[in-house]
Amino acid sequence: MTAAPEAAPGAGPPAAAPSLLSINNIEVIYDEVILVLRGLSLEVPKGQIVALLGSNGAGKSTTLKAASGLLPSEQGEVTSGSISFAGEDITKMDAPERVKRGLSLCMEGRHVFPHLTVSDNLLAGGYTKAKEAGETLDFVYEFFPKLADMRARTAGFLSGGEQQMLAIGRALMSQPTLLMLDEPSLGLAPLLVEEIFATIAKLNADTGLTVLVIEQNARTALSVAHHGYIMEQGRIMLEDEADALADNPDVKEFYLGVGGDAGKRSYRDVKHYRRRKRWL
Amino acid sequence: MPPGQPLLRVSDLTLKFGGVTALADVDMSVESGTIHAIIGPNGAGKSSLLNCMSGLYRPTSGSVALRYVADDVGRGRRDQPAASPEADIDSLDIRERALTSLPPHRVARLGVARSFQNIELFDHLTVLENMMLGRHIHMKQNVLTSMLWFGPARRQEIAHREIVEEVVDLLKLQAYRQKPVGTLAYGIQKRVELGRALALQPSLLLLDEPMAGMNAEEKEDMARYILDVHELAGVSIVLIEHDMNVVMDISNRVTVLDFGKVIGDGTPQEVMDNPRVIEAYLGAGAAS
Amino acid sequence: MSTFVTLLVIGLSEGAILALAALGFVLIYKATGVINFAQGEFLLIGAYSFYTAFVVMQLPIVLALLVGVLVAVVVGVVVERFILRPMVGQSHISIIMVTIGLASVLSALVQMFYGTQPRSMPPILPRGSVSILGGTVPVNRLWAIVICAVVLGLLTWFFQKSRHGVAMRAVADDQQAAMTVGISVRRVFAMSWALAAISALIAGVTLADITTVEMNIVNFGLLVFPVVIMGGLDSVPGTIVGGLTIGLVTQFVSGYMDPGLAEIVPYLVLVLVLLVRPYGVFGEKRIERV
Amino acid sequence: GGGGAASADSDEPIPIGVIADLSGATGDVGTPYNEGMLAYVEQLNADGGINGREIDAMSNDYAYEVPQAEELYRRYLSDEAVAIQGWGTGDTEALRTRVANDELPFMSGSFSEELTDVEESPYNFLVAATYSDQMRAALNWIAEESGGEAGVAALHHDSPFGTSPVGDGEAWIDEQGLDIDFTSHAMPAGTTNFAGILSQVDSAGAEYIIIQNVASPAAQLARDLKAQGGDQTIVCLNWCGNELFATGAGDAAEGHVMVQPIAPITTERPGHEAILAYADENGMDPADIQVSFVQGWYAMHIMAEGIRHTLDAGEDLTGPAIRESLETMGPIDTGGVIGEGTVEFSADSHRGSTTTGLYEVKDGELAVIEEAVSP
Amino acid sequence: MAAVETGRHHTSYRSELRLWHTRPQIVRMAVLAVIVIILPFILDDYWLALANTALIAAIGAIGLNILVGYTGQISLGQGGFLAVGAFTSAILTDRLGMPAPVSIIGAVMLTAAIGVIVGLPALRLKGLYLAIATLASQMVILFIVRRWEFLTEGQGFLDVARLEVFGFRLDRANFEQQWYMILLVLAILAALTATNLFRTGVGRSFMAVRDQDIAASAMGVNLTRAKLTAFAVSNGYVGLAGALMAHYTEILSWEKFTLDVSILYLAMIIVGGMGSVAGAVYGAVFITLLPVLVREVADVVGGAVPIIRDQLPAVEHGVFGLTIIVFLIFEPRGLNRIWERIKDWFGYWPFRY
Ligand SMILES: Nc1ncnc2c1ncn2[C@@H]1O[C@H](COP(=O)(O)OP(=O)(O)OP(=O)(O)O)[C@@H](O)[C@H]1O
Ligand SMILES: Nc1ncnc2c1ncn2[C@@H]1O[C@H](COP(=O)(O)OP(=O)(O)OP(=O)(O)O)[C@@H](O)[C@H]1O
Ligand SMILES: [Mg+2]
Ligand SMILES: [Mg+2]
Repeated sequence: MTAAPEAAPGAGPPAAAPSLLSINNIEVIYDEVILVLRGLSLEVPKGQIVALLGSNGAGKSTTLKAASGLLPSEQGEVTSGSISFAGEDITKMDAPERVKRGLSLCMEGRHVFPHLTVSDNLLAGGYTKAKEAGETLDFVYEFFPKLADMRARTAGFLSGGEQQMLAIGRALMSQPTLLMLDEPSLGLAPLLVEEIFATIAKLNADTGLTVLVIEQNARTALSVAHHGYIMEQGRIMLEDEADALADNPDVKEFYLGVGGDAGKRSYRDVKHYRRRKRWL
Repeated sequence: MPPGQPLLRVSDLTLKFGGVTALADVDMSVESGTIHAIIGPNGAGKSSLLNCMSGLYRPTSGSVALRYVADDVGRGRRDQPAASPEADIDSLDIRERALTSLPPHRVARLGVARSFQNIELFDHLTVLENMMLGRHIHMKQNVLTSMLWFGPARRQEIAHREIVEEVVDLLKLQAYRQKPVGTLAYGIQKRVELGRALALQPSLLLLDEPMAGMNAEEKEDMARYILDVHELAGVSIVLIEHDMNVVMDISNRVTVLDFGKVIGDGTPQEVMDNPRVIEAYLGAGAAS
Repeated sequence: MSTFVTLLVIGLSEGAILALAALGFVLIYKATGVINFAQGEFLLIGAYSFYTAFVVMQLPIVLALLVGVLVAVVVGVVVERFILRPMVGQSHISIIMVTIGLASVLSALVQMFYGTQPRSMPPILPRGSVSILGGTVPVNRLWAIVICAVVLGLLTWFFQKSRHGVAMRAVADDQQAAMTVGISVRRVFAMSWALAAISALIAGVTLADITTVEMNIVNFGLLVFPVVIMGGLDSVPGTIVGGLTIGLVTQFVSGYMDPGLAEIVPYLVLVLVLLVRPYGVFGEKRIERV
Repeated sequence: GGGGAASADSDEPIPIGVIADLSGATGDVGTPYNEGMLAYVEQLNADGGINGREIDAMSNDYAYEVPQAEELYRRYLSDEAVAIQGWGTGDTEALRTRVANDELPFMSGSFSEELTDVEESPYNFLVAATYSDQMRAALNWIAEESGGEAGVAALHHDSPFGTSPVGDGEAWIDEQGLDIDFTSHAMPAGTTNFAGILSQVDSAGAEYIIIQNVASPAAQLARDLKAQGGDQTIVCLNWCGNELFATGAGDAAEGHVMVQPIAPITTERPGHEAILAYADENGMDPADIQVSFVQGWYAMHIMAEGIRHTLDAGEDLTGPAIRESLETMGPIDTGGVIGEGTVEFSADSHRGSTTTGLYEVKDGELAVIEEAVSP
Repeated sequence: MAAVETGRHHTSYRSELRLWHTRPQIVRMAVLAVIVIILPFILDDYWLALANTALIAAIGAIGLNILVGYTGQISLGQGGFLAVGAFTSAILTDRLGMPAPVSIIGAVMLTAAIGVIVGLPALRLKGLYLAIATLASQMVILFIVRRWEFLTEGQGFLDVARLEVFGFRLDRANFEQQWYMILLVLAILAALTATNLFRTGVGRSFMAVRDQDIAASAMGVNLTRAKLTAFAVSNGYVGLAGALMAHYTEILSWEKFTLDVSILYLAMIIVGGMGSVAGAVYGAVFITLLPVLVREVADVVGGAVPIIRDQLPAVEHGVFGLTIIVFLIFEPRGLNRIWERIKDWFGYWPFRY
């Protein structure tokens, strides 16, 4: 295992782990007018898995883009507040620099390189760590044997789920200390969702890799996370240990939804749209 | 087509892309009046199957055949739901057509409409214009009268606009009518895509992961819309979905694909209990 | 036979220069997705900047080449930074048009400073003719083939083998994703424009040495399009084959059929190719799945 | 009339529109031609103009693009030009019906025989031997030089200018019963080599290449011819038969022949003195004076003489009046520069001259072979 | 998309589908109508000639915009198509003695047909491949025009007789005025018919092909038919423009239809606004007047900066290129968008948003 060599091996999250990523009261504006994040603060302690939940358009992806330096490529800007990573202020740093420091983002909606083969996708992922790329590659293939089988195939032709695996594998290629995943389960089969979250938990447990994950699938996310944040309309509304959040009645009502375990209502029983206003 | 009749037959369907076999000897059939779910792991070939049904992919071998009531096709038939339960089957002129040899627009003309896994709307057009495109097969396309506008062209626009407005009402899209769809939120776009397919007044609706990327609330809404469409318009639906809760709740029948092969077929409960399906797709957790 | 040999060598040399010019185009296209209609003007700028250094400023040839490279890099990088970067994400047609606008501006600049009169330059490549298999062949044509082959080889190696090559292709596919894996999109863009400008410089200077330094070089640049389309837009070997094919076909048609027809023959060949293979001979089908 | 420029007793400058090619396909010769015209005007104005009135030559570049020429023409029309100096064959022909409608005398660098028809082009004037006459002279010379039998390939610019003398040349061979094997090819524009066309010439067995094109491509062709070891003799007509060809082709130009109705400055005719004096005053090197410059100078001279004649006759300066002057004023002296030395028009012929000179490139200079040949 | 003016409610689809709804819109149209009608009486021939050139260009640009802006099929073949229209109409009137209106209709139809032929490969080609294929068509058509002696009877150019419509022959003195009226009517018709086209199913199917062709076909749009129709309709307008050019300029040679012309027209729709009929018109006017403007400026500042006057064609060329670049970078949706912004600004005045 070569990812995150400096992380404490095998250690569970210490009680008061130092923050690896901390976002302090940031505001983000798109196109100079659209205010999306309104004073958002967030801590990702070293070695933990943190889940970020929230409804569509709450600004989850924007938060990760701010942390990874992608905002400028979308006419977005952090207008106030600061972001620091491993004690260093990275608010103004450009994206590739952040990757070099060990901050890696796996974007929403896959974003594989469609015309590159699977292995070239992975090699591109190891761009910043070219010397060790070979080793890391083996590691990724071990984690995702399916990718190893498809290494010569063109990524654009893969199915959605296959592409998602590739995207995660690619993110690992830069040997991150913090891996940020934006909706990794989007469009994935249940088995795969389980698999992916198991992988995340395993990576975390084995190597101490710190993970920040956005999920719609709140139940699964909270099941592996140590800590959770819930955001609405550009602000954090609620924050707690993952288990506590999962038991919170509001969270149950609005994020865990109907159907599924414990004899909930069926989708057929939902008779009205817009049952409620936003949860605020 | 009255409910309970065979509507779509997929036989021995094989689809290859170079060395990749996306579908291998798939057999399945869809009955009219049902919501038929297709599930399976990623890359199992679900979208490919749907693409074969709508004529976008040409299969390597095998066929997809659609049965339809001759009168239904090619005419605005908003007064009579496609599946009028009372109709006597024998009095209907029922025909069968192989879809696999048809280009997509011909398939659409037979009353098959669809949505896409990654929203494929006409980004620069408004919601209304997108939906009016759903009416395309029912409209006469005459360049000269269109250029004149006054007369047949305008009458036709107004007539079809009325039908579209019904769909707008059904899907609660009133507020977005004149907005270019590219600027709308993801969830709304998904709904517009459903609406566009509905405007076509299909007898068969193919939905590719209509709820992907939605939160719990939106999923519930979307499930409700799909059920309404199914009940009110009497459309038969083929649905690809990964959320087993949704599948269990709203579908009548489920086909499971894995590596391009059918590994399970039956009622939702039967499929849930099928060990092959559990192993390949659901995982032990979901089975409990 | 003798005519054949002459035409063959001349066709090959034209084809090699064309391939080199086209490779610059392909480089830009592959990395940035930009369709550069100003590639012909890059040849022009290359030829004139070398001319200025070599003839007007009387620098020694090596220094003059360096000046040429410097100008090429600056032009390439400036164009990328100020004209194409703001265009990221725009439609095909917009990008095509912005480079057409750029082409107008570049050729207008050259025209303003140098006028349209052809300028002669002291020969760089050896002159004279040799006889090969009974055909009289200008020696500078042979040299042109050698030079272009070497440069083409170097560029091909760079693109296929070096890690920057993979980075370029990654950027071409998805810029945001490339950023997330730590590739500096700006650096890759600047690099591909600079490389394209340098390959255009070499092509332009070679061409100018064989003919004269004149505005006409732009017309030669127009042939880049049939070449790259035939080659499939993003295939390096395809571009080389396309260049040689167009060079040879044009030469043979003008030698054995109608010299006037030779002007449009590249386009006829192109249409034929596209009828059979809509993505060019070496091009892969664009991925379109739903 | 009142004080308008056209009135006979006005003292305002006389506006003449000049449509020039400085940057287009024929800019290599178009530029000195334009300079020659403007130099003449400058000289004339410095010498007190025409009866005290200056000429206002409005010169604009049209880059050899017909639509641009039309635009310029409209502008000159609205600026009340009394005459136009045009340039290319394409635009001269494109404008001829307008010119006739608007009754504006029009001279140009184009010596296309099409334009000599007074019925069709009542306001066009050709100051020197037509391209067709030049072609005829070239063919006559070739027939003589080769001792009767010869193969000739006519290579021409791919435009009305280029094709203009080709058909007439063919007809001339038939008419005169010359034993010449004649083929013709358009020279592709923007090509980087003429290897193809030269091998066509070779396989047609031609020993002579007549070029109706401007100097730069002709020079390129001469160089290619040399590099490929061809031994044909090139015969350049008017627009490539000049110093530019000789310098552009370098030693590849040696021995090639030119048919040129305008006497180059090296021939030291009396008519060259005024030009040399102007050059001297303006610090120009006489060696830089090209034959196209001389041609521009005298084209303007002829127009000015027509105007002078009109004013001398006390008439208003209108198009029809200038036309009539040119048709009736008798021979205009060019100091031996054009053709036999004079240019003369009449009501039924606007062909000012039919004679040309023959020159050969020797040591980079134009050496006379024969003077005042008439086909 | 302009923000929808507030306070506008419709009680029927019919009223909603009207082109001009509000008072300001109607007033604007009326003012424009008055200006356009008095123009020929206040402009001199030089400016009228420019106006006429612009009107012809507007018709051609509307046509091109149908193909490029609305249907998303890039075409570099405009020059060649104009040539087809021009030569067809000229030959039909001059050699076959057809009345001008008939020959113009003939030209429209033939150009449309040629469009379909060129469009055929377009069915399989995308993006740049198509652009270069149309570049090839431009080269080939121009080659034919240049070399086919039948067209110009070996002269290299073709004289076209003075326009005569239903026995009415244009006279020399009022040549520009009379043409202005004819062209104005035709340009308005062209703009109206094109606008109508995009209010109906046919036009919508074109836009659907542009935005998402796979989805369009799944909605029942016959891609082959839609693309070919777009080529035909677009070329119909271009053919009309070409024919008018022939009769207006009264002389034709291939030199008027080069690749530069294709680029000029593309510039018109870029500068005016892609996918907008009004934009095509604005663009045509702007690009036609641009060189004139440059010249006027050169006259004024030429004394101070002589290179501008001495190198005018180069300067014009450069300014043309710069205009394209500036528009694409700063307002990719062209003059039409700028105009909409101005309208919105006044519409909402005194509120800023
Ligand atoms: N590039 C952009 N330009 C303008 N607005 C944007 C941009 N990206 C996002 N937004 C807006 O910012 C808000 C938050 O978007 P974001 O993608 O961060 O939400 P999200 O929480 O990730 O939602 P989802 O669950 O749908 O992914 C949305 O209203 C969206 O419309
Ligand atoms: N256009 C195509 N070209 C090449 N291969 C393709 C194409 N479309 C699909 N495939 C291949 O076919 C297989 C099945 O893909 P498909 O998209 O049908 O899967 P899916 O079941 O819809 O998966 P998901 O749930 O991830 O969407 C995949 O391996 C994919 O790579
Ligand atoms: Mg998101
Ligand atoms: Mg799928």
